[in-house]
Amino acid sequence: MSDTSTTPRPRPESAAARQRRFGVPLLPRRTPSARRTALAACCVLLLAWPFYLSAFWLQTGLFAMTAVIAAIGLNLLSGTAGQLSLGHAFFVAVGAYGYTWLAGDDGRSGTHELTGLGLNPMVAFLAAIVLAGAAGTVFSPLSGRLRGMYLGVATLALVFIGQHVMLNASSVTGGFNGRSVPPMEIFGMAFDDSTVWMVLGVPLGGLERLWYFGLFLVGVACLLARNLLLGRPGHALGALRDSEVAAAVMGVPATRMRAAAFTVSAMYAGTAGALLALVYQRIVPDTFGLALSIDLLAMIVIGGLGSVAGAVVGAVFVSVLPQLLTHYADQLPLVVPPGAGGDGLGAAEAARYLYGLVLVLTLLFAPGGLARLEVPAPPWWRTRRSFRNT
Amino acid sequence: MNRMHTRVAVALAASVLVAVTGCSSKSAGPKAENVDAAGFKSGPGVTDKSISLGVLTDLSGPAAALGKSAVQAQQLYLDQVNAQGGVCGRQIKLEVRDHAYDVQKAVAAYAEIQPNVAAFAQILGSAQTSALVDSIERDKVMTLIGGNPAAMLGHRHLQLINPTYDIEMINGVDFLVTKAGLKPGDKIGVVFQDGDYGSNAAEGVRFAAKKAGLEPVEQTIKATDTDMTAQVSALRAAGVKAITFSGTPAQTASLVGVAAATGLTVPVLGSSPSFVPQLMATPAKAALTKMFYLSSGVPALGGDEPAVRKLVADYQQKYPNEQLNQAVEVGAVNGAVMVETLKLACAAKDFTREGITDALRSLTKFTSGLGEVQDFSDPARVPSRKTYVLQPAEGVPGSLKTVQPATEAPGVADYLAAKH
Amino acid sequence: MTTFTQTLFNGLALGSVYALIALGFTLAYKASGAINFAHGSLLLLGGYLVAIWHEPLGFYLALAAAAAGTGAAAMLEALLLRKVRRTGSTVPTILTIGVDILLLTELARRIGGDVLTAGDPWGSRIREFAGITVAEARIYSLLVSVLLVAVFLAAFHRTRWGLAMRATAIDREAAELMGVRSDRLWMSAWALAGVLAAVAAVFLIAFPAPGLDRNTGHIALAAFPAAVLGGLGSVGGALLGSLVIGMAEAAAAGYQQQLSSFGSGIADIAPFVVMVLVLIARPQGLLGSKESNRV
Amino acid sequence: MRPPPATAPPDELVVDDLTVVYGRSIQALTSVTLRAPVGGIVALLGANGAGKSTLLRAVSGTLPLHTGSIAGGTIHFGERPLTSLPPADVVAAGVVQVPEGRRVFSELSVEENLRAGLLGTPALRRPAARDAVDRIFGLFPVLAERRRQSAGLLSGGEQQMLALGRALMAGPRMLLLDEPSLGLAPQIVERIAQIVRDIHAQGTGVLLVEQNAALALELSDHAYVLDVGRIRLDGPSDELSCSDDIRRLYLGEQDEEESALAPAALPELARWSG
Repeated sequence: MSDTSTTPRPRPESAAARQRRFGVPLLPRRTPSARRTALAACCVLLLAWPFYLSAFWLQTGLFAMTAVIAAIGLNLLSGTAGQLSLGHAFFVAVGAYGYTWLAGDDGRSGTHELTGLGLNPMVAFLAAIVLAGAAGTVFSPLSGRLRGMYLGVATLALVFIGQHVMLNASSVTGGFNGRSVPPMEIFGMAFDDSTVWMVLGVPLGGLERLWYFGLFLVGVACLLARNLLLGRPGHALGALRDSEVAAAVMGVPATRMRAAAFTVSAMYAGTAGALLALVYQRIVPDTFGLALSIDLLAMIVIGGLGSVAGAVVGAVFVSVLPQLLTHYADQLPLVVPPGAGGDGLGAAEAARYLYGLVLVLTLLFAPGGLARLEVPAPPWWRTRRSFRNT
Repeated sequence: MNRMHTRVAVALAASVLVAVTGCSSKSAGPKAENVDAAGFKSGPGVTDKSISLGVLTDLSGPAAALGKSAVQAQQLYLDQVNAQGGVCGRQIKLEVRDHAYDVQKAVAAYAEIQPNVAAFAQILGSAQTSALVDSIERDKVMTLIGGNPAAMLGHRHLQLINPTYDIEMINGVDFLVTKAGLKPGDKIGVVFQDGDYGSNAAEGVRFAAKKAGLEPVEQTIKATDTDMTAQVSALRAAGVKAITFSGTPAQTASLVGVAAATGLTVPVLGSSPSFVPQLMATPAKAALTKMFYLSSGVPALGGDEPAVRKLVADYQQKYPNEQLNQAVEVGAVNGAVMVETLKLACAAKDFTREGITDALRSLTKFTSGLGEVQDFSDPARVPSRKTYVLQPAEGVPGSLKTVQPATEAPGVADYLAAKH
Repeated sequence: MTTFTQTLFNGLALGSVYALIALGFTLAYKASGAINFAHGSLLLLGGYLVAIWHEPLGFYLALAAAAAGTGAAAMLEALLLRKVRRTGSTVPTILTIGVDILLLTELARRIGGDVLTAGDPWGSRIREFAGITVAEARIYSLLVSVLLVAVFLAAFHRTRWGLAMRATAIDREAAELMGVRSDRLWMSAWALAGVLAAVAAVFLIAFPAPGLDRNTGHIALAAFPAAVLGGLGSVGGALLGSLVIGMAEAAAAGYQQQLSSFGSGIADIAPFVVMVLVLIARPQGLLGSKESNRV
Repeated sequence: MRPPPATAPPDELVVDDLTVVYGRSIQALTSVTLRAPVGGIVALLGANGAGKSTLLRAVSGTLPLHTGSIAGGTIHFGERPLTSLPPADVVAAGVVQVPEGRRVFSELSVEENLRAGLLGTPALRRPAARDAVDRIFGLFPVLAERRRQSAGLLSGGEQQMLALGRALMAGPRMLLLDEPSLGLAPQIVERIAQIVRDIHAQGTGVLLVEQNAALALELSDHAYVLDVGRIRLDGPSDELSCSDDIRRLYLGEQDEEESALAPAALPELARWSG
């Protein structure tokens, strides 16, 4: 640091400063109005989608939406606050099982007695988010005090302990066989296929309505995250990530701030979980394993750490890629359609390879993530790097 | 400037939305069922020339070996049927998806192919099936499943084949009592995996043990455990005279190997999923051939029933490089059940989803020569109650030979009566 | 009493194998500042190579070849990590996840549903002493692990190589200014981590375990808490942590009947429960220093 | 100020037209040319951020650790080119740096720190290595008393001595010293100064980077002034210390420090001459 600061620089800082000011560089290097148009076009596309796509694509889209919400939350924590979490599958599970238990009724599943509070689904949905946040807060003795890799491995414990609880607390979770998820209901209208709305001559069933609900949640999640990042909390967390001492000098209470970031992030995961439960319609513990945590982490890295747009891009990429590959397996070179026999590369395997390869290549060659590929050398990244090492 | 952009975008959006909904394929309305000139009703996945069936299995995950064998055997059976003209003049096609034992992939794959298939000829994996149960019932699509836990009984459109794990164990304990000469008061070890598979089997053992006056000593294991030393030590300390086991094949090798090595040479009875021929390449081979028995709803591939011999010959001819395992029989039986069901549906001129399920439910005396007669009329009842006892053996197809033909223990009727 | 002795031995044997894994893990962490999530698949690779090579080469030669192969693979991984080493520890850590996905997919595809054996010389022989029964492979695993750890500790504290390692871990630039070639040095650390993983793999798949299947690498997950509760980057901590985790797991398995009120399968999560409890009391682990965090 | 060394060794560190950039655009040094003969003490002065440490990093080959690289120019030590060589090769050529802020290995013992100084040289047999350590202990008796103690527990002055001793273990021909006086009390600074003189007297060249211009000019026989990455001035130290520019720019508060430096070598350091 000491030797570099006085050289006059041809304004590389201005780009970095702009990045910092916006916090959330949506499609950088475009004029704001062009960006707005692109965004609006995207919205239209998303709104029109349910009128065309089959259940499979709607479901794929909804999976992507849950991933987007969870990834934004994780990005607030890992990208902005610099806290690594491998335990977010647990909070997704708390949201999913929380909603199901709160909205569900007493009953039986297989050999298990089930309990449920039978709350209004809307109330249950909100309560599930709070529950996930509470789970995040309970973890605060660790999330507030542990840093970096320590937190990363400590959160692994959440996933494994969570699996244990899900399998054993069968009156709440239904145990190994899971339990059915009561459909969402807003103002007395259930999001299931018992009623079909006809809009412009197109039937909109449960999945279509859920699509709009999911879009609404994604929108809220994006806006909230943006505001958080642009406001004081975002700056405080950024400062904490870059230098704890500097942050302390600025009056940022490190431990409390970290724990709070963890709680907010857990609430995002809980929201994603509750939505995921609605998409699945029946949840089983297997869904919420380590693989989910790792996928979430991969999403924010592939998309780009620290930005909302990055989380969105990464989440869509990771959750849609395997579906695309499987769906079009018969048209892809080197990939054999499932069940065709022989020793060719299966679609699921091809998707794994591609996933791993993209993850590795992104980190090696586009460390800013896919969302920043438009910028030749991300100034944000560069300044932070040299900042760290001098 | 910005405002204008936004307005243009909104206007564009609205017009696009209105314009394109007109050509949405969805607006054509439901076309799931239709009736042709001959009065033939058909549903999704059925055309004049073909019937599509879905398969959701594991081809690249932890159960890939079994999943692959089952699918290939099923394909083999259907190829033979198709070669003879198919069913109702329609060729039967399999739409296979690999879920790699991942729940989300299974749910996605189900959503993908469900609208285009008449029925599911096979869904593998307990967690995957559990996650799909509600959807299957909602979509009324007849589904055959790969596992046999009793928890999967009682769904109208879902059907398992062969006895459930608890029945396997009741029959098996009956065999152990005679084989090992167990007397009332003797202890029997019950090692079972957490989850519906193991606990269902354990339920059967508890009942049978009580009936025979035996004292069960229980040990729970997890699917991921590989070393059974602790369990064997505990059982040895308890002085058990026999062991029942419901876990993965790898765990079987460890359990039997450790038991033999520590001098606990008592018969070990495994549930049907607890053995694969690959175990014969492990150090536990000698112990397995000496001490291990498998309770199974299908006969050993090494047996000389004509249907088994034909299956082995055909399979080896089509897939010369593949190892034979019990899943081959399961796949072939699934294929046969499917074909019989479709033939009945054909006779009733009803290939709708409901029609296919009705056809399955009217199959009361199904037999394929691979296992016992099955009765699918009541979704809440086990389709058959007889099981074979097999034993690992070298140099025979599937590395198993039959040591006791299909038998129903006297306790099974009491057990089922008590349950219903 | 027998249960206690048996549990004690099982815990020691398990802990000693964990030590080999956790040690490799710690070395890789010291070298690259990253948690190596690909350690499990390196382990699987080691086991797989022994399994396919023991027939043509014989067990010991196969083990040596597999150790070399795994070491080389680890070095390749380290080469990749070097490219991102300036970006803190999160990016390299996630890079190891990517490597793990690639390696694991390939190995799982090759192994399929098979259960492979290492062809080790101990077979299924057992020994009885002090009223307990133990597999001979377990005794050798304990002996070899202790020996390897002792050799490692001696090298770490008594040789130029060890001094260079320790110096570089503390201050890489200062060590380079003393003429240490830190890149080569850390490649050697990764190679060693790979070699240790291959040896650990052999003991993990030897009797009484059934052999190598595609999930064998999962065992490395238990070494994460071992390394962390001891204190990341601390060699002594990794060894202590491994012992604690091995004991906790063996105790949870041995006394599962008494622990049944916590639900079945408590042994699997014992390492994580112990780790969380330790970290609540000491956020830097048992032997970790507060400065060891490199973020 | 100082008498010239009796024998003038031929070797010389030559930095010629050196340009260094950090990242892609930050130019830290521009066309810097500098000569430091083995027979002398050369000082490099400059304000904070002038590029002094960058020059040492360029010589020692540690620029890549700081995302820096040499964009132009060469560095030689005698006949040997050092441009962009890795640090280990620079050490092998006989050029060793004592980095700014001491950078001792705090968790290692004092003795282990010294042994670490041998890591860049061909391996020695055990007795030879022990002799080398003992030689340094002979020079710094205070370190010998604490040979088993963690280096992190030493005082700042002791750590600076340890850092010097550690660098001397490799038997360098040219020592690069980065701010040896930084953060030390005036008496300690004088002791360090004496040590530097003694090192030089034993035939090792010294390139001294200092913000403390008074000290640097007093110690050195030639000095360069670096400002925003360029050499602004250079010349014999005694001339420079009389220059008005220097007095104004760097020696504004010189009077106090001069008085602190005034006393001659302290008695403890007499051992150094032996």
